[in-house]
Amino acid sequence: MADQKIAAATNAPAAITLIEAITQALAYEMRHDDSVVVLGEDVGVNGGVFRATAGLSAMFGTERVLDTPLDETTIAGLTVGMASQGMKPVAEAQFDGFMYPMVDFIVCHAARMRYRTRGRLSCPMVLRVPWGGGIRAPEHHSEANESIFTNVPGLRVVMPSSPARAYGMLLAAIREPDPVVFFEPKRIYRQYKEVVADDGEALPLDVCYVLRDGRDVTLVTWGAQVKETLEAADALAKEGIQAEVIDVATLKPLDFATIAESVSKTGRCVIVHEAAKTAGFGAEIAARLAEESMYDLVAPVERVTGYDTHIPLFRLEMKYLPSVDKIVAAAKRAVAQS
Amino acid sequence: MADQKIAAATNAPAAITLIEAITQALAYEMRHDDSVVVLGEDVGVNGGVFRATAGLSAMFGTERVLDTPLDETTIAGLTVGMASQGMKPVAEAQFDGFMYPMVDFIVCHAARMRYRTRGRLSCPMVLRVPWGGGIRAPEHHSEANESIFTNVPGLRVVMPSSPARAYGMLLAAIREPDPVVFFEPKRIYRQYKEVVADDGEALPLDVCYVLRDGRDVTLVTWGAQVKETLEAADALAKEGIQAEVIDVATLKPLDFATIAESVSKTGRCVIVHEAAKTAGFGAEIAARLAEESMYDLVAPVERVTGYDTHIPLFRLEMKYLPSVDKIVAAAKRAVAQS
Amino acid sequence: MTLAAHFDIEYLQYLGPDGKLVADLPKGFDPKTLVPLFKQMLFVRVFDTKSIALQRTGKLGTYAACLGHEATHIGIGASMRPEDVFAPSYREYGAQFMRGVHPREVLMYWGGDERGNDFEIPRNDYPWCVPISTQCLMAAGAALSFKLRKQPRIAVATCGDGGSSKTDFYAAVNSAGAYKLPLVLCVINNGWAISVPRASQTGAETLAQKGIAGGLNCLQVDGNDLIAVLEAMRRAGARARSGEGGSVIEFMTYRLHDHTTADDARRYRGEDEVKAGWTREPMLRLRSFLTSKKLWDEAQEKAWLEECGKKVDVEINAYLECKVQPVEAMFDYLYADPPPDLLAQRAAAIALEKRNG
Amino acid sequence: MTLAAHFDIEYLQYLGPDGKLVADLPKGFDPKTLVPLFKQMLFVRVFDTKSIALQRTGKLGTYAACLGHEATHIGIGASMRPEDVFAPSYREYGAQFMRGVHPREVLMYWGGDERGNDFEIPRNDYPWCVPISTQCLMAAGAALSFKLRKQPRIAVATCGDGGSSKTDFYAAVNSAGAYKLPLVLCVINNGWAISVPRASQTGAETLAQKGIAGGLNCLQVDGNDLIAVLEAMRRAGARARSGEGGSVIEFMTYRLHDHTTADDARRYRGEDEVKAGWTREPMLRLRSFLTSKKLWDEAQEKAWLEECGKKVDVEINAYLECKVQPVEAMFDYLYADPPPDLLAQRAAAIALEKRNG
Ligand SMILES: Cc1ncc(C[n+]2csc(CCOP(=O)(O)OP(=O)(O)O)c2C)c(N)n1
Ligand SMILES: Cc1ncc(C[n+]2csc(CCOP(=O)(O)OP(=O)(O)O)c2C)c(N)n1
Ligand SMILES: [Mg+2]
Ligand SMILES: [Mg+2]
Repeated sequence: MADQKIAAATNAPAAITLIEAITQALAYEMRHDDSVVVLGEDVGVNGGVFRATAGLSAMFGTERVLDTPLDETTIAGLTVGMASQGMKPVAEAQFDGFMYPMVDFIVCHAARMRYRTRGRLSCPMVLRVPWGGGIRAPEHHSEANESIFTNVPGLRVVMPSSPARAYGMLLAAIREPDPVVFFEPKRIYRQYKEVVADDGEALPLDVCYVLRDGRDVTLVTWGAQVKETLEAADALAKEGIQAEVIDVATLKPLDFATIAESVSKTGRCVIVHEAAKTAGFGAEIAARLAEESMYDLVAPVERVTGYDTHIPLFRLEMKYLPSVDKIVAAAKRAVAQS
Repeated sequence: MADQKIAAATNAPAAITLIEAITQALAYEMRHDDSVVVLGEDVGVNGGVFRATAGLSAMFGTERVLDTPLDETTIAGLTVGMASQGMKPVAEAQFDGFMYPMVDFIVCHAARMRYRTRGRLSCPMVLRVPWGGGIRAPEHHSEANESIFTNVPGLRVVMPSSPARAYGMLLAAIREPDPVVFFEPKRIYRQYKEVVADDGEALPLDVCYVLRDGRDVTLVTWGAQVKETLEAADALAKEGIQAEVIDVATLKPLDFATIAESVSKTGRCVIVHEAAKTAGFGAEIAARLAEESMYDLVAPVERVTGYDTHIPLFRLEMKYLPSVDKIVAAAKRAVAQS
Repeated sequence: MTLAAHFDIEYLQYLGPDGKLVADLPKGFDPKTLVPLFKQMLFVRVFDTKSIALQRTGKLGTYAACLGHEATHIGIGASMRPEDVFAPSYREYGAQFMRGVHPREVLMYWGGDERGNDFEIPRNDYPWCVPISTQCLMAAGAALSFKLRKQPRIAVATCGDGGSSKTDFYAAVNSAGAYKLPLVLCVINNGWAISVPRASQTGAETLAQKGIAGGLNCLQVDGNDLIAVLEAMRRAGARARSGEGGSVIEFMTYRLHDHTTADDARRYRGEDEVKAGWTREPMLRLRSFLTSKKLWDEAQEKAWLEECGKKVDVEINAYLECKVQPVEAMFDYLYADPPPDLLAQRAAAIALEKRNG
Repeated sequence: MTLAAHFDIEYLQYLGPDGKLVADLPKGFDPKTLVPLFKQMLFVRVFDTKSIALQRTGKLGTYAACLGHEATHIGIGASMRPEDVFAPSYREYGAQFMRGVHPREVLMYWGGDERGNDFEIPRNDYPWCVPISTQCLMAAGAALSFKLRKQPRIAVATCGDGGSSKTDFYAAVNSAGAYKLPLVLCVINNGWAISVPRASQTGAETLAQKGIAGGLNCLQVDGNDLIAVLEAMRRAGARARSGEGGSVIEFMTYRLHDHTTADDARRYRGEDEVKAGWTREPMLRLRSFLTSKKLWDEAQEKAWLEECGKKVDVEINAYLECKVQPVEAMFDYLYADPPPDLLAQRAAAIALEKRNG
């Protein structure tokens, strides 16, 4: 992906982090589409607590970059109101744990505006949510709550896990005529840099990415766990096990075909995610396998996930999260079956 | 179940509907435990829009049966506040579609009070939610949103589907030291009557109920769909297919052992639920099968669910819901495999 | 005592329940302009009566009547411009008719058909809003979009006395103040939120004063007095259009009917109260005022009511003749660009329909 | 003009920034009672300084300083009775120390250990609350439980200027009014919500006036003046205890530090403003007042600060010596009666720990 982008770039593009890619995408789209506005707590002069909107206020002014009063219901409601009247608001929930008060507007209005008016009104909005644990943050700053939205018709739910995908998918999300919940894995915001041309090229919002080919077992993951999963694949390779790694990237709608194709080859699937196991989004992928790939499976599906408890405060949090060890162990269990 | 209850009754108990069983359980527990209070919109003199709290205000007074201001955030917050100070509030969301503003308090406080204080405070509350479609109600009065809570650690999520289970499970929910989201399938509130002794006997909150034995296929469901599923089993029996029917009853924690045992016998599983398919709670059951029962399955798992769209307004809603036909067709598909 | 702040809330009323003026008419106000509005009020009442009857005979789903709210609803609708945006709750048909919503659309909505929300005329108005008061905050968002794009438009939202307890209402008040939005929040206080009386909703003496929490302009109005409604909306609209910001107006009226056709108000309120409500209702006083001004008479009313009956019947017939949507309508308005799995479900649903005949 | 309602909001201040009285002391007020409270304020400042240093050296997670808020925090804590319930946000250590919370518990919480919330002493107080202002509504629920059980207790919640925009705050105001709750809502207006200034939060002239929305008693107070804080809390407490209902008190103070140690306030506010803040801070004026009354002197301060340093060091050491919880602690406090699947996960986690040594 990144390679293609380099080719397409007009002037030498810089290597940037995932969060810088977010900023770059926001700036690009704001330059090219007047109807795009950014809103949230501290997104203005402060540039967001993670600096995702750094510089935007200076570039586009306070009428395009709006600090909101401290209320997530307000952010969600204003966003739906603006979107339904022809603007393209990109709202930020400051942290994953603060987006629950937005659920009502997302479910009852954003996801239904087109449906309930038979297309007369619509809701082209993006809700950006810094997501997940592992940064030694305080309580409520480390949640993996993507599953809340995946059962809600009318939404798109995406989670990029590389700078290039963050850039391309955020552009796509803003241009999408329907509401998108855009989760950003904050643990890998600054994990590594990648050259991402600022060429305005969007990436599709309905495909999974095969990050690594392998014939023995399919590792399916998304968000920050892509890091551990790729590391697990490396570790497995050392033991002669070739793992295919898939970044789901878009959870809703799910590109199950890519997963099914991989499993038809490997016969084994380990699903890795950070959220608690029970009814996490991994369940949906496992369910699809049980429905549509049963005859391909030679081993039971495995899920390596957060435990069914809250992510603990930071002294214990790394023990909660899926680790390379846990992924490797599950993959080996799968490969041991036949 | 009901039979046992009859035996245990001290004086001739009456046949009652599911909603009457709810009222009976509330009254029983309020009589026996002073710390139980009921709160919600219109639960007082009006007795609730479904009459679940009919008569309670007259019996226990306005200090035990509280009409709240019209705000679901308020209901949730007051409930958590009371519960954490030693009361046992039973709150009502007037309809499923109105409970989204409660998500924040349920997830951030109710589900965490014990966890975050290492047991110093806790949150013994019940949130009653009339649930589901099929009653020709207006918009937002027909939603199957149970999956929102099933990924949240610290909660219990239950849904009775008979008068006896409604009575016993509500008593258990109120006595439970941790928060319980109690979904009531409103379509079958008055479907039939059953003798339910008012003996104060609770039912466990962690078991699935096998409602019908069968060897050919396991039909797993909950809530209002128990009706269609039993009817489908009847229809299948006429064609010589013996379906086992399981009412999940408690979604969280899931009694997967009962389902697994059934599938180990039948080798086939059809999961039936009213919520949209993708990431509905059926996915978790299918996932567990893919993990733990793969070698027992002789046919792919089937899900018969609502479509991945919003439940339409009532002129079309019955076409959205799982029907006897759809269940029968799925069961036959499963049985056709071997 | 040092004062940090000080607030007065004005009460507006011109027409008493007996149809006599209790205050001088607003400057330049011409009573003749009331006649077409009074006619609209009568039209709404005919529509309401027939809709209730339709529900009672099984031809309509649950219906929320507007009996007694006519002056407030028509006054609000009359005060708006076509390019403004209206965000109603669920019973403000009078205001919606003034904006061009067809009565058949109302019936389709309550008849269980989403097409009722696809208004032919006020294309940007919000549909009926069931989650209480969320429309207030959406309207704030709409107003914010007007302000950011420098469009000379305002947003008007309505909610009930119960709705004024909802956090979304407070969020709208807060936003309107924080951003100085061209927003008019109309709290239609009809005394009841289903079975819960106004006094149980809040300890505030007036609902208008909730606007103080956001630094908004606040006004309390006799909502059964069309003249007061018009004057209050004129003032709030002028403020909003001139960049002075938002208003909260409390319209004091009374719900003469059950909450909806699914409700039985006798369970929770006395006959006396309802009887008293009928003495203050909005048509009575306006009819008597217009009659006293020789702007209206019995013959006119009779003829007009007849016409209303016919008009409403045309709408009802159009509604009743409207075929149910095909099963694929469930899928076709969810996404602009529906994903493949959804299209597969759509195809399956169509196939099932065909099979079932 | 007919008035529907009328409201005055009083402003309370006794001690000017220079330590001189600007008004007569409240009746019967004895300045001697200020000495132990001033000592507590000094203690908190020592604790705060050392905690920041601890974070800077990597021995603590993100920490929210309370620099500049000492008078408000100590005044609130001092006004409460042990059986009352306090619902803080996240920086009101002064109030919490007055109630018996141990400094080591504060450090454990910010050090990433849930045991910090298991207060040894105020067993019914709420823990720190990250989701802004939700504590206000929980406190309303607590107050409701006291009222229903006829317990002579009150609930006190604090939130910030930013927090007063949150819908949960409004819900608390509304509930307190609707049920006449024994609740005191303390809005600690320190001028900033991270980078967002007070003026951007709301169009309201004062934050105190938000209580009008619920019919509550409203008061604005100089939050850097301990005497004013005590008097405001005394009045609100008396009202709450006597069944007169809830209050909203706005305490005007200033956040002298960054929002938290994760923030850099230079990005969004000028040096001048902070400098001005230091001239109005609460210790200065109280010290000068007490000194003028011969109730305090330099020697006393020096000795006391030394003692504070030692006390805080004891707490810090206790914190640093506290071993991390075993892995099963993740599972053990989730349910009173943990389900079997969770116990299986617990066993697996313990096994993994053992394997990894
Ligand atoms: C969020 C939400 N909660 C509950 C309801 C159920 N409900 C519908 S109307 C109503 C009462 C509304 O009263 P009020 O706001 O005074 O408006 P009115 O019906 O009197 O016009 C209630 C509780 C709802 N529609 N939405
Ligand atoms: C619901 C929620 N949204 C956002 C945040 C992030 N956040 C933490 S503190 C804060 C600002 C709070 O400002 P204020 O209420 O004035 O209190 P102060 O920190 O100034 O004491 C924000 C936005 C949060 N903790 N909770
Ligand atoms: Mg009302
Ligand atoms: Mg502040």
